[in-house]
Amino acid sequence: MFKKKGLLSIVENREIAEHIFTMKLEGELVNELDQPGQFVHLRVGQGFDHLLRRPISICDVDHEKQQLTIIYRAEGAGTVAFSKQAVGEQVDVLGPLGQGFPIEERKAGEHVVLVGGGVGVPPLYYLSKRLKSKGVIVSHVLGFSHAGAVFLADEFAKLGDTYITTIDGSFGEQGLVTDVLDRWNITEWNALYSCGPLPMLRALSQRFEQHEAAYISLEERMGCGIGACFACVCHTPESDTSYKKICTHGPVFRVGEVIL
Amino acid sequence: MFKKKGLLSIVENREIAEHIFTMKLEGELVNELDQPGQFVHLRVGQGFDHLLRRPISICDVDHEKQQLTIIYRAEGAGTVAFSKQAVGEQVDVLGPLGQGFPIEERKAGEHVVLVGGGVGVPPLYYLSKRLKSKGVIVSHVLGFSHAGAVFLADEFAKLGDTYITTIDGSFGEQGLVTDVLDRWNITEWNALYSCGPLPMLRALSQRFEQHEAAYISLEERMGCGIGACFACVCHTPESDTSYKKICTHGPVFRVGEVIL
Amino acid sequence: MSINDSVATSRLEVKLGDHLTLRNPVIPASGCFGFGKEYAQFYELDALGAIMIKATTVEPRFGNPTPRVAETKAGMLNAIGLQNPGLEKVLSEELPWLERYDVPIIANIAGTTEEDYIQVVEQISHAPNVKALELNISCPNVKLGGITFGTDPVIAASLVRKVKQASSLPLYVKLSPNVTDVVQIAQAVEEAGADGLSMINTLLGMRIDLKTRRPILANKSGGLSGPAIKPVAIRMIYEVSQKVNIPIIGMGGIMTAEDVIEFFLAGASAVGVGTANFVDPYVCPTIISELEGWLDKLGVQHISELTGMGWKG
Amino acid sequence: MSINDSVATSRLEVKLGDHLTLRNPVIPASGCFGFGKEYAQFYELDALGAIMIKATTVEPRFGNPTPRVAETKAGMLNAIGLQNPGLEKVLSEELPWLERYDVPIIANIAGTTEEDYIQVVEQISHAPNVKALELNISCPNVKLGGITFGTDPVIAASLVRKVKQASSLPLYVKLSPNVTDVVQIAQAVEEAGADGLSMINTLLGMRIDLKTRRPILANKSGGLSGPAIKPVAIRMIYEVSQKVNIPIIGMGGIMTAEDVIEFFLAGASAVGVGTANFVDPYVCPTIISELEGWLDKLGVQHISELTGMGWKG
Ligand SMILES: Cc1cc2nc3c(=O)[nH]c(=O)nc-3n(C[C@H](O)[C@H](O)[C@H](O)COP(=O)(O)OP(=O)(O)OC[C@H]3O[C@@H](n4cnc5c(N)ncnc54)[C@H](O)[C@@H]3O)c2cc1C
Ligand SMILES: Cc1cc2nc3c(=O)[nH]c(=O)nc-3n(C[C@H](O)[C@H](O)[C@H](O)COP(=O)(O)OP(=O)(O)OC[C@H]3O[C@@H](n4cnc5c(N)ncnc54)[C@H](O)[C@@H]3O)c2cc1C
Ligand SMILES: Cc1cc2nc3c(=O)[nH]c(=O)nc-3n(C[C@H](O)[C@H](O)[C@H](O)COP(=O)(O)O)c2cc1C
Ligand SMILES: Cc1cc2nc3c(=O)[nH]c(=O)nc-3n(C[C@H](O)[C@H](O)[C@H](O)COP(=O)(O)O)c2cc1C
Ligand code: FES
Ligand code: FES
Repeated sequence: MFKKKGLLSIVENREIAEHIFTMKLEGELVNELDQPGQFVHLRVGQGFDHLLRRPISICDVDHEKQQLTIIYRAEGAGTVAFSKQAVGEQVDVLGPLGQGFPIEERKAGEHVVLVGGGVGVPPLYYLSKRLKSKGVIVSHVLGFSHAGAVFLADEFAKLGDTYITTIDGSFGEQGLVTDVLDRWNITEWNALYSCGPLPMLRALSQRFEQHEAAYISLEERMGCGIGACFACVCHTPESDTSYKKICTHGPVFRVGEVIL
Repeated sequence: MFKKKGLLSIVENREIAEHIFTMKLEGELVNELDQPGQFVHLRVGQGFDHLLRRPISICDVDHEKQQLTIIYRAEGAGTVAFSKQAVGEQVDVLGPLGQGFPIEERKAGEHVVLVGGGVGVPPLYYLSKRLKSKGVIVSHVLGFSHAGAVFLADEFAKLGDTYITTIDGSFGEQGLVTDVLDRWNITEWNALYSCGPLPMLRALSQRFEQHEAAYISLEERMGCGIGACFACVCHTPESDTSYKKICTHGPVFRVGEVIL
Repeated sequence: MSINDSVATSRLEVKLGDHLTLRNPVIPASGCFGFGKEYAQFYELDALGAIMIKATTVEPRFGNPTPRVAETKAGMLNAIGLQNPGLEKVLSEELPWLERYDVPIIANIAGTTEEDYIQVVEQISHAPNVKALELNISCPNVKLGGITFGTDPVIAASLVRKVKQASSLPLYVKLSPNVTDVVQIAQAVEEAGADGLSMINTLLGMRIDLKTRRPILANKSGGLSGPAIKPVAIRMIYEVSQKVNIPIIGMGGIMTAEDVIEFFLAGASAVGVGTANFVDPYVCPTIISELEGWLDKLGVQHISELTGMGWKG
Repeated sequence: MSINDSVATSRLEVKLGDHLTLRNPVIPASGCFGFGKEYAQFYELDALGAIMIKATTVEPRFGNPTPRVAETKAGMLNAIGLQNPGLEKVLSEELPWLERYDVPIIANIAGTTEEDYIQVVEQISHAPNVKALELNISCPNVKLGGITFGTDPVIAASLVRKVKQASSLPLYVKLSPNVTDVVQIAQAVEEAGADGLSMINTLLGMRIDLKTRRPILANKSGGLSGPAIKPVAIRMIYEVSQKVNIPIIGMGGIMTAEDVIEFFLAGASAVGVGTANFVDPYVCPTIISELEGWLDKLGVQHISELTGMGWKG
């Protein structure tokens, strides 16, 4: 099967939290997207001002409407440019890319915990929807810096127990996501899927090193996004030269599979 | 007096002949524009895909509506980008720049001939309007490659005698503008103003070398457009190192003032 | 896309010296195309003139720490650090996999000592689909060696002579632009027996992150590629092609068929396309499909007629 | 614009060695600002840290034939060829005109022989508003001399020594990026007595016109400037600033205040802004007005604290 690239039209693009935007993209390529945790690789505009594509997670997919939702933080040059694109403009999208969260392994009735931080939260939304539709019971532990940075809180609450933490305590509980896991004694689960900043992923990895089904989703600066350029590698425990490519072997890895 | 730069809004941008576009730009800066033959220096978009500004002649000015009209050929990367800009978008305009046609010297009742070729025609339109409003009798000799490339024919006809030539004879008379001057024996004039391709300007210069009031408008690749970078110089007859800058001493020169 | 049409015709076929004939002049550049597999997910690799595979070293290498890439205006920086699976795996897995396609492979060779180079050259030359070697004497990312081979004409020539003895395959030497006098190096390797040149490799560059106040790349500096460097590539090829009698595979910032024509006019006989593959994975077949239209526009029967037209007579 | 505000405060004041204090670090780069007159039509030149005037030679020069500029992706090429009105006119007209502004002038000096340089240096040093010299040993456009001074450390050092004897003004040497080892040249001119460095000059580049099939520039090749070359400039300044003890005026692709900060982090103590003036004639005062905001964002009291922070401790 040949991989795909397509032009999707922007049908929505608006700020939903401080510097956080949601963008809805519509077009045929959306038919190809159905694995939570996979990502798309987006061109910024058309010229060469932003030469490299930006990797952004699938946050939601509506196959009927052929719509993809992404949520991104407008921070650097490219994402700020995204935030200024108007409804009706087209975005060059490459995807789906990478290996998503292994939901095939989950069964109805199981309990799964999703742990997300900042812009690591978006991919968990589609994941949660897909798990729920399989009959899996999902809890969400989502960390943000402060109240103004919180997004999707209501949407997650509709899918299952949702614990929100902020570092400054201005929304939900004060502290880190790991504090919530401790405080609420969330230990009985069949799988844990997480995405967020490296320190969070490190803490989770240490804590659940022995667990069979604890997964993390990683970020790295990418060139090709398809495994050809070796930009996005990380070490694995096997040897000095053994590695995984985040763009193709990941971004989702089992805890312990790669060295953080 | 400080020079000006401004953002003008596109109120019209459409093809009027093959690859020839007319663009109407609106904004305060238009108040500053009133000399025919001067030019504006336009940024192409906002990033660095097209780093240099493009020099384009003032083709018409409507001070009441604060509108500037330019006519340009979409040929290279920048002008093709212009042609794709939508109504409502803004263009960063620097101007007015350079020395225009010296219309102060003209008096009511005098006869003036305007000779233009291709995209050298646009500046003659505002020139003709201004001369006519002074009571000067204006004839136009305009050359194009072929029928599909002709523009402004009707508009010029309203301002005075208008002879159109095409190289292939598909519109107006067949031949070059100089052929028309010969054929119609257009020799009785108080001034001649011309703008167009170099071979045309060379032919006119040779022919009217001795004439007091024969003017040509030149083109050259520009850096700054304001006289600072020495990109746009041409030799003058005085010495090996004597020169004129087309962007500031020109683009309009008296025949013989510079070496073509 | 009319890939197959354009492949079928011979207006794009290029002969590099007597030693190598390509169905068209478009070659993915080394390091930007892995060992082909990833792009085979997008199109049939037979469409290509050839493939320059990722630099191969004797031993597997992990390369530099990440981040390894950064974006610049109209360009990018990379400091991959020659990560590759090592000679053995390239011979046993990567090259055999590529045999399913009817496309010549140009093997990019890297090393830190002359012996390293020779060892890779000797063994990789036996692979049936490897039709030429590209000697990477210019990769700026590896501190031991690499850069020194490419900046000193005497050292470069010595390496070339030894490599020529070790293999009968046509040898392309990949020149670094980070030198005062690229013509001097080009002439030295030509005299030493190189069958062709490929140029240019990346310019050394850096970006510093305003937040961390440190270079973005873990390796600090990296190689600048993409449209930003095209004028440097064109200038060097224009100069070198007038001073050597071996073919040049031109590269540096090619994004479009128009760019390819410009490289030919400067003096290239074929081209490498690197960074552009990241922007658009289909860029090589797209360029190939547009080249003939350009030949028509330019009134040229065969693409080779354009080589060096920018300076010829 | 808050030009006057930012000028008034001292957070932007920079001391270049003991020899030169500027009210802010932003200097229009030589050749991109003429002799100031044109930009004085846009804003008061007192806003600037200093002005680097167009290269001056003994005799008036017409320079190269046109076209002299071409556009490239995120850059431009120029081959002006050192056109200037000659020493006499610079002394009698251009410099006196600039005296109406309270702004130090850095005189860019070019020549084709050592004697040429010395003659300009001796005489221009007497102009009351010339506060420093910038030795252009790197302009790639003039075939006789120019380039050779800048690519050979021995020749560069010899010129610097003679110029130092001819003038007591602080001497900045403008380095060419078109060399294998810029650190070597930098160290050679430092040892020879240079008081500072300015870097980088343009990269040698070319564009070929697909229609005419010839180089766009009449001079064929030209100097590449603009954002495209910024990563090369940053890399060179980062390297050189760790190896010399004299201040560096950094330049190459600066368009914004952010770029200025990046140059400081790399090791610059002040900056030159060239090509950006053509894009936006107000760019220098705009950058100056935005610098303090950046110091706040970075939590830095004074801009000089940023110099070399990209590699320090
Ligand atoms: C698999 C994957 C999924 C992601 N999903 C999301 C998401 O759903 N929402 C979201 O807001 N962000 C997501 N990110 C992070 C996002 O890719 C970066 O924030 C974004 O690329 C930064 O681009 P910029 O234009 O803001 O910054 P610039 O500084 O202009 O970027 C310059 C270059 O660096 C790269 N880069 C900079 N920061 C990062 C980073 N943190 N990770 C990877 N590349 C980076 C850019 O892609 C670009 O190539 C994801 C990253 C990965 C790898
Ligand atoms: C004073 C003056 C007035 C002009 N008035 C008009 C006008 O009213 N209508 C019109 O269609 N054209 C006019 N031109 C020509 C116009 O400037 C060029 O056609 C245009 O700049 C080409 O840009 P591009 O993006 O199409 O080409 P590109 O090839 O992308 O341009 C690259 C660079 O070269 C410069 N360049 C290329 N061709 C020319 C040229 N012929 N003259 C000057 N610079 C060039 C561009 O400005 C740009 O800096 C005028 C030129 C000058 C000097
Ligand atoms: C990510 C990346 C990796 C590269 N790896 C190699 C390599 O292994 N060997 C080599 O000779 N050149 C390597 N190059 C250089 C390219 O082959 C090419 O010479 C250069 O990028 C200029 O072409 P471009 O502008 O089209 O990318 C690499 C370039 C990039 C961007
Ligand atoms: C049109 C033009 C003319 C230049 N003339 C000179 C010059 O006379 N002397 C000199 O030392 N540098 C000259 N330069 C180089 C600039 O001063 C500067 O070093 C270079 O352009 C890089 O900076 P930028 O990218 O900000 O333009 C010139 C550059 C340009 C674009
Ligand atoms: S981004 Fe190229 S290998 Fe992962
Ligand atoms: S364009 Fe700069 S002097 Fe005329």
